[in-house]
Amino acid sequence: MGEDEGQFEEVGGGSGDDALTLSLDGWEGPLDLLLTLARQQKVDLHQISILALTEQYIAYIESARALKLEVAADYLVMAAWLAYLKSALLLPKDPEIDPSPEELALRLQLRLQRLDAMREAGARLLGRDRLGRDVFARGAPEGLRLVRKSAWQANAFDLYAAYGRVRARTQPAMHVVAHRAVMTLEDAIARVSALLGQALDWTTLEAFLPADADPAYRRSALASSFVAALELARQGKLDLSQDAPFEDLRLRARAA
Amino acid sequence: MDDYVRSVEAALFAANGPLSLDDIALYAGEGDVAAALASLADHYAGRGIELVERGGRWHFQTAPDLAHLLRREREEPRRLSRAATETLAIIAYHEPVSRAEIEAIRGVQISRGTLDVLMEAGWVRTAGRRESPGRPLTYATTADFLTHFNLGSRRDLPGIDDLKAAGLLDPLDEEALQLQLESGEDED
Amino acid sequence: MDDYVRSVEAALFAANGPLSLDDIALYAGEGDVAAALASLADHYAGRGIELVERGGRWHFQTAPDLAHLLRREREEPRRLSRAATETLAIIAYHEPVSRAEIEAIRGVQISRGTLDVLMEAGWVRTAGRRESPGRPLTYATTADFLTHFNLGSRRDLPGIDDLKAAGLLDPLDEEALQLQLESGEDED
Repeated sequence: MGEDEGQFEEVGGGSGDDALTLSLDGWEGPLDLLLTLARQQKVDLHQISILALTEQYIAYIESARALKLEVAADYLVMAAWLAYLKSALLLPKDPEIDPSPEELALRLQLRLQRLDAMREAGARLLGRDRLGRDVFARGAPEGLRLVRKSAWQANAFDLYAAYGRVRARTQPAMHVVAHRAVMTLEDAIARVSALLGQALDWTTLEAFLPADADPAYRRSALASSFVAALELARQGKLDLSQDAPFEDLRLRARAA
Repeated sequence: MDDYVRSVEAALFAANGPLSLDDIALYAGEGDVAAALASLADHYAGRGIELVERGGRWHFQTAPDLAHLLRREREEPRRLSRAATETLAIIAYHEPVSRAEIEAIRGVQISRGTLDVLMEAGWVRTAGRRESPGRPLTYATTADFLTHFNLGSRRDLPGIDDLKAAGLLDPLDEEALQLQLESGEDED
Repeated sequence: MDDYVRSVEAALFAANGPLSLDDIALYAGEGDVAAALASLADHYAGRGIELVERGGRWHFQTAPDLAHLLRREREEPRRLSRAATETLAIIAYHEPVSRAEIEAIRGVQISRGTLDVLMEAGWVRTAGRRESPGRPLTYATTADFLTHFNLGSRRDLPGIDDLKAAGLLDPLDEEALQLQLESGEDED
């Protein structure tokens, strides 16, 4: 990670001075700064003195502020948290506090170890024999190609059915209207008029229909008789009544 | 294995193109390039890869007898569309027939792709131009068509009477559907 | 030489990239792919070219000890920033891992571009959502990552066993995420 060396440049031209140049731009967040400071202690991260580290960090941030460098909020939050941790570590133990300051210090240490481990893993990863840099695939492969070809499927029946379909569709067709049994309006008027004379009280429209007729003829008779009833009502020959929509329609001869 | 031969092998493998003896020496360093190449050519003889020289340049290539592996064809069954089936049937019954005639018989235009599909399937071929105004191209079926549909010759195609007897000339489904709607409420 | 082994050799040699067992069978045809691969790997061991498996896919590549000959300048195929390198390492060692977990380990938010760079390189992919509050999207490495960094599998990641034993790869507990919040930009 040569490009990062700049951030670790020591003041005093390699005199062994532990102070870091005061620039906050180079750090990847407060944890990164903490880890770098921890590395300055030149001991295994397991044995790091959290107390010393805390003091270093706070001192670093304070000198940055003294120099009126802009310090991002998260660095300040970390500084405040570390100041709290430091005082908690120095004060007599209070069993009420959970987690204990020692536990918090341990967690911070673990976080530093984790970040350090990943930083080192990243460096080791980049240092491996990498394809295209250290090891090479074949420079000019012929390439493999999979050509998809359609195997068209149709059977003889499909073919004949298709031809039949075409012929049936395009042959001139003669349309014949099928004969249907129909009761004309005239017939219906005559029939309703005649039957009305026999019914003195309210009678449903259905009662005027031919009882024995086939269903198709019955429907035609119903439609024609209905229109006939309207016509006769218009002529003042009968009264119509219906209790509610779709209820039975009833007819009665109008009193002369 | 000789380290120099290894280096020549790797250089040839990784190269973007055939390498001359000088090119090889540039990578593998000074050594008996010719001997290394001879040793490699010998080693790869009969394998799936071979070392070949073309105009003083050397490169590895896939053994020519395995070239078919590089371009695999995979057949995917696909059902002929309704339009294509109808077009094929019209050609079979009326050949040689022009595109305009096919469309007149179908009563529907045919898209460009439809005839292409039938030709790709190997069932239809062009059958010359008709000596009539516009000299339209005509189409006919192929021997493969007869084979695929199990026909000895075009005379084996069922005639109109056969189709009628099989119910294939009955009114279209649409009309049957219409009738059914009209009588819908009645119990059948 | 066994014809099937020759075919597998030719297919791997001609391919533009690593091939899975299924890919190989597609081109070389049906056969004992695993046995053919074992025989080839054995044959090429110690030569200038070797056959390697990376994440279940096989390819030929030049022997690593010849890197100094073939590498004209030690130029990184893709120069990674420090943030991208750390993020890649965290994903590789912890996968599947959410963005929040990556940020908790690094102690800093990751900028939009960092994950994009890794995904564009083809080394990182999204790996579904975790069934936990907020259903965070997780990230994992790809087969191309293993290929590029010459890793047979994630078990070959440098030092992964030691890190695991030291508990440094344990899932982050809530307290660690909590600490992240405390030291993060937001104070809520």
